[in-house]
Amino acid sequence: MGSKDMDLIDEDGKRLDGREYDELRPISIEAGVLKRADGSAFINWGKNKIMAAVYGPREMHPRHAQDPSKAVVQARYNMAAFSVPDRKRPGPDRRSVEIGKILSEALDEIIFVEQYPRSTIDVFIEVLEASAGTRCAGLTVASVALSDAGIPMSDMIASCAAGKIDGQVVLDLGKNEDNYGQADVPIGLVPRTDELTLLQMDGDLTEEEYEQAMELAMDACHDIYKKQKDALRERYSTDLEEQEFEEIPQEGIEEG
Amino acid sequence: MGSKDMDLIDEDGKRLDGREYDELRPISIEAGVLKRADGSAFINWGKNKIMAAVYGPREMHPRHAQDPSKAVVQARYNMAAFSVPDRKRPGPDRRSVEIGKILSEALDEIIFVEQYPRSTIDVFIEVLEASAGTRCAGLTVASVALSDAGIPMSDMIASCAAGKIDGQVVLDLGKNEDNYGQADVPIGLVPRTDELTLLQMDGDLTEEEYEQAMELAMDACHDIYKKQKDALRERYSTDLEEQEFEEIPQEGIEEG
Amino acid sequence: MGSKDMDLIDEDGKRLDGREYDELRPISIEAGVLKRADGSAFINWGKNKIMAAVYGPREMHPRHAQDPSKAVVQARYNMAAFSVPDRKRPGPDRRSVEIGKILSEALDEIIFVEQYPRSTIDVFIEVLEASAGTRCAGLTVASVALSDAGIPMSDMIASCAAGKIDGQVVLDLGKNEDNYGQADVPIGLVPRTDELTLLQMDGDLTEEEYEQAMELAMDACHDIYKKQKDALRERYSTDLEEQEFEEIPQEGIEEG
Amino acid sequence: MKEIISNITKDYLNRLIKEGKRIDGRDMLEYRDLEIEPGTIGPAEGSAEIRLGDTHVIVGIKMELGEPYPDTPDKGVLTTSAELIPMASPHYESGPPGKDATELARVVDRGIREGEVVDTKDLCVEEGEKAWVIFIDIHVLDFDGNLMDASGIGAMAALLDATVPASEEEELGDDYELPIEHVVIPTTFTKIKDQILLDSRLEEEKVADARLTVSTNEEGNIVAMQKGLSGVFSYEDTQECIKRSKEIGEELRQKVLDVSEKDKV
Amino acid sequence: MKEIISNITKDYLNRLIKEGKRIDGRDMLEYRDLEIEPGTIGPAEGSAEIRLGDTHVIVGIKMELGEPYPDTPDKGVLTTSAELIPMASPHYESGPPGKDATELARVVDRGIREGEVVDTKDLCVEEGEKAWVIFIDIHVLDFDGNLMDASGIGAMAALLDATVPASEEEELGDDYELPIEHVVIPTTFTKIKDQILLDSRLEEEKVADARLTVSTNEEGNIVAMQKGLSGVFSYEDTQECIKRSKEIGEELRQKVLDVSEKDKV
Amino acid sequence: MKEIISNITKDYLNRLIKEGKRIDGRDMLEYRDLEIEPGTIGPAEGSAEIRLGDTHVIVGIKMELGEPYPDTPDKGVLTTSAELIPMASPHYESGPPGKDATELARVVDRGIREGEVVDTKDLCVEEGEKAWVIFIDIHVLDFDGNLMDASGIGAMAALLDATVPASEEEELGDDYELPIEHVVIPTTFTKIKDQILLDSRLEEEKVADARLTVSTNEEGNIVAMQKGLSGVFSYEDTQECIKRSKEIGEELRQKVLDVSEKDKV
Repeated sequence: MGSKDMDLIDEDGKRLDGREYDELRPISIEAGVLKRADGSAFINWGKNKIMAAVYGPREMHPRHAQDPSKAVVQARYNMAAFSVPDRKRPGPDRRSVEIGKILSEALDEIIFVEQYPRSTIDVFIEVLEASAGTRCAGLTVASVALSDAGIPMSDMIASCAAGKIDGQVVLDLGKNEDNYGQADVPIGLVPRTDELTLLQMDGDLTEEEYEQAMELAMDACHDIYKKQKDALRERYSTDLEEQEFEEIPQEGIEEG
Repeated sequence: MGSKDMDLIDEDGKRLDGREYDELRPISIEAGVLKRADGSAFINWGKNKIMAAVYGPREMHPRHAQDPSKAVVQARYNMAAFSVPDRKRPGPDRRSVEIGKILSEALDEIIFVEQYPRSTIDVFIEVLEASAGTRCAGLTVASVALSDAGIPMSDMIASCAAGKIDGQVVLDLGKNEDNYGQADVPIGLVPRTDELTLLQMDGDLTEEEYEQAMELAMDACHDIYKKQKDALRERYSTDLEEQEFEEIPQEGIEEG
Repeated sequence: MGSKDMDLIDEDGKRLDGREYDELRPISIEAGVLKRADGSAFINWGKNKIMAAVYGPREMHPRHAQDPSKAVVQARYNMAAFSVPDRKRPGPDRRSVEIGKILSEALDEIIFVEQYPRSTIDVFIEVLEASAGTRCAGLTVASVALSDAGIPMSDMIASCAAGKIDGQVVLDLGKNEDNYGQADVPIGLVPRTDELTLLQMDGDLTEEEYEQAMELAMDACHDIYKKQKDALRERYSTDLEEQEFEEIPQEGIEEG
Repeated sequence: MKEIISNITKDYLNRLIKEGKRIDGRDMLEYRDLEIEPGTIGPAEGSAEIRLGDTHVIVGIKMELGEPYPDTPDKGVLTTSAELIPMASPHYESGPPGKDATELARVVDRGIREGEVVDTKDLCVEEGEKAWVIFIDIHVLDFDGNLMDASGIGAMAALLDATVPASEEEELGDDYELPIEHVVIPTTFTKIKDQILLDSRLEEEKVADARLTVSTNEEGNIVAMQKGLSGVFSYEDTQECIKRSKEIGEELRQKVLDVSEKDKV
Repeated sequence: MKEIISNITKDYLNRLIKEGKRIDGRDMLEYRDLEIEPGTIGPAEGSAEIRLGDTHVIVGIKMELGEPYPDTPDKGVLTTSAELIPMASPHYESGPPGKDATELARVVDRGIREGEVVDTKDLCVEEGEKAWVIFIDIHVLDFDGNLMDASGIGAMAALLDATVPASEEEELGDDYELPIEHVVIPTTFTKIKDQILLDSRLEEEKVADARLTVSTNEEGNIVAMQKGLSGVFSYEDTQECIKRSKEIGEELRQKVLDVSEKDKV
Repeated sequence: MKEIISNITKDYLNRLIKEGKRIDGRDMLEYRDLEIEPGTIGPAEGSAEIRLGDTHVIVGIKMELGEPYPDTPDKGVLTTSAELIPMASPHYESGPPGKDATELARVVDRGIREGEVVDTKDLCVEEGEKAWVIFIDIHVLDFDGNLMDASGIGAMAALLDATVPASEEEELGDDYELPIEHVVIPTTFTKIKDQILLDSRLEEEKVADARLTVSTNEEGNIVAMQKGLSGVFSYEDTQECIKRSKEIGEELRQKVLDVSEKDKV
């Protein structure tokens, strides 16, 4: 977290973008947006724009990386070169590697991985525009894409962060709040059980502040969970209206 | 193509090196110049010096890259560090990767690849001295090396470029003409059928100029084709005169 | 070797650190210092601090690199980033690659590699603090680690260098002597047969100087050999005193 | 990397084409619906989202101050990159750009460079010392064929959308529109047996013998060409492609200018 | 990379834990013996050798003059790297850092950075131009579990040992102790079935469902957390871990200060 | 990378050698025909093409202005690279230099550096700021054994052919011959069973137990040695190799000077 030379909360208790302390940025989610992927979803969260695609379960390569007892969940978190003010060089940096790792672990928990031994379930999270909170938005949209792909799951993961700015605990830090605030606590929640599959924290919090932050974030995850389910409901209703034009004999298509 | 602050054609219609508009630079080709390779050839084209070597057909590694229905033709185009005025850092750059790809595709067409399933035919093109037109010279000399290796082919590929300098369409751009000219059209021709296996173009040409350029280049390819055949004829006659000293029991040599 | 603007031998014939021309820096070796490795040893040689660990014989990956007739000995020589005055960037540089190669070859000679076809014996040499002569110290300590791992060997390799400073042949160059001296001759010796498995030389030596250097270095290797054997003797006596607390059913532990 | 197709589908497609039909009912030289949406990416200096049928590409432009090349000290620098990210196709893999991505980036780059699309002289800040470097990044999200055109048209639209962020630097004055001199449109043909098709979908590309991209400018001149794949074109084939490229290029160019809210350049 | 364990050992460990026991007889929330030896590496500006049970880690600090980051022109630069060298475990491989090493380095780095351990303002030599770059290198020699704590505590002790080599540069005056403002201690818990364990050994980590690292400073505040592995923690679990982390953190902090021969910072 | 050989060929070669014969009829310590052609590569500042029997190597020299190393601020910089390109042998692979290429480059480099072949003081343009960087690039086209000598002699001949391109830079005056102080010649021996062979061909290298390269200068001094492969040499073996290296080195040195049209340096 950064230094403190910016006022982030005004006299009326409003934040820079006019939000209350416990208010999320606007979120919209759309499922089933890509053709090639087995499942996909797109999220607009504040100024974040993130696409998620799922391929699998499919045979894992190389073979020596296969797990004979279950599917391996591999999330790749990638930022487009143009997604941030200073161009990001293509290719994974250490931050992307770490986020990919913790998102893989967070998603693994809810997927019935034992059903697909020796397989991989690949989750690609592409950040097209980044504005604080991409890992939470990415985890949220990836869960929807997994559902869209029909992967058997015990639940979805809903994710958001709480943090501390100007000494006050608030929900869902925006970009300036992230840069000039004092702490950030991103979490990933299994809404049905209120268990945490993702938890990180940076900055400086007392135990009490930690508890306030967790309450805000866990509550918000339940709201996000509703949006995830709405996106899937919308997707299925759309499907019924659509008629696919193309009628290639599908049984014949093999993929190498 | 570059800017236009250099006169490339003089009052008598002669080019910087004294050539006519439809004249190739001097070309000499020698086949069978390396011992280890299954086939090889060396070309001197203007100031270009290029060596080509062929290995194969041999088993392709890694196995998952094998094609069960045919041999895979893999051309590698590489410039020696000392082949250009400013030292080239060793290793493939994007230009070399692209040229390797299009030369592989251009050669694939003439090789009876179906005869060697799961195999690779490797063509190594090493540019020892570069002076405009290396991809055409490389494709020309690689065809001779393939013949020298005894790879079954329907024909050879003859290759050269035409372009535009000082507003006029000319054959086989030299180095200054390439730097200060207005267009370049390298082609690869199957001489027996007059079909194009390589075609690129850069610069600015009207339809009419394109047609003039193609006529010049296609005509020249037939001349180059003669030089290719001469080199092979020369090679076979030399073979008859030579007697190999060494008599190692060859059936015993295995390669790992 | 460097330039000569530093006096390295004083009027009494003593070297910068007070040593005689035929005197080694202080050396101490401890065997069996790591838990996970199959064998290990640590050496303090002057200001050099080097750890060696051995894993194997174990199945070699990738399989195509296996030798069906014997084990492959793979030594990796690596310098910690903090081991030298100017931080060394992590990862192998060309010097480390070369040293790893010649140490692998030097060790291969004494190991009964035919007993373990298709296997690898991995020797990891980590330089924690470097102060001239790391390859000799590394080879010396690696031999001890191999013995500690119970790898069948015909002998150990003892290694040290002789060189020339201020025009005089001396044993075991220190750091300033290496930087400002005129030649360095590191050797690796099979003490039982007096054969050389490692030999390099840099600088400028007459034939006579070479012979003086070799005599110094070969003699010193026999002294070092004693220290190697002492370290192993010490190790075995310690083993008898120790009682392992932990009693996990070891037959059940598989390694992937 | 190569997309593989079964023999059944291959036979079906070949039969269709022999009958003069395409899988989606188009004529042989007809283009798919093309949606161009400029300016979708906030942090980019310019951007365009392209949907060519189900092919979905985003091109973003970023600009930074850097050094001009020694041989063109008075010009800005253009650099084009393409990533075929594994999101877009089950056959794409993570890692540095492979041969296909490299060819794609270089063909788009040459169209823009050789077509003199950008007035790079206007991007020099201090001769030999400082100039704007323009990064064109091609991000393919969904792949249903004809990446060359989707990416090339996307790059063109993103350049037309782009603003030079001069005000972010000291003493460089106000932001200004990236100066565009020509509008270059690539159009890509494939050859399947003896038939030439425009704007092929993925299944058609899978059975194609050869591929030809022709890029033209608003004067109807050819500025770049690239043949791909192992098959051949006759000289006459290339003449036919060029003619059709000029026609359809004219239409697509107008569309790009329309969405950019620009008149002719 | 992942350490694999047989079903027999797994069952044995799970049964032990169900009975409230650990393989080495410790209580569930008890730490192993920790040896900290600062200053073992001569050429380093600071160093510490850590033995946490059989886990053996060396952390070295190197400093060089470099450029400050553009967004913090008045501060020095911290950078943390970890190598899981194949010496330390039969499952580590040579090559660039993998996912585990990357996570390790970043978690250690965040604890130091977010905990404001170093007064980086005191490392600026010339605003926007020149500042000290501090390299924290984590070298794992032997791996018997809980690398997060061994590395994090090692980094802390190495920083307390470090001297800024100002005298090696012209006109920068004498060497001075690296200015330390806070002492941050990471403590790592694992969850096996419903049981929470502190400072797990390798065999315990192999069967762990989830992992949680909590870093606290001398004020008892939390400065960094990191959950790892696929399993879950309840909110109440995290509260329990934080409480224990503060207690044991206090003890370990005193130990680090003692070996460093420093009073409270 | 390693060249593999069948047991039949191996037995045949071992039997030959036992009888004191070599596959091409040479004596044990006899060199193959060596052709040296300097100046074959136009764009290089110096070059030499070497044919040692069927081994065919080109060495090119390029020079650029760069920074001297901090510890030798008054000297130019030498850097040697070798690529074992897959053209030269069916067992070489594309990609960054492997162990063999690295050893080759470093051995050639040490011969030149430790033999003080180039007067690097004469390559400094501005102390601590600017000096000529000399790139020695070894390109192996055909591999029939003894790359060490072919490359090392090629590098020597290329350096003797080289011109410092001072006139290409502003205010550095005219081009001048690269100042050469010593002519260092490497000679490489192999040991097969108890027999020592000079200048081995590929088949001989395949069965060799050990390899020793000895580099000497015109004063008959040894300037570099490198033992390779797993086998051993006795001390007496090395003395024998050194004696022969001095003799044959004298002959080869004269040949290099002759083709360079230079007198003794």
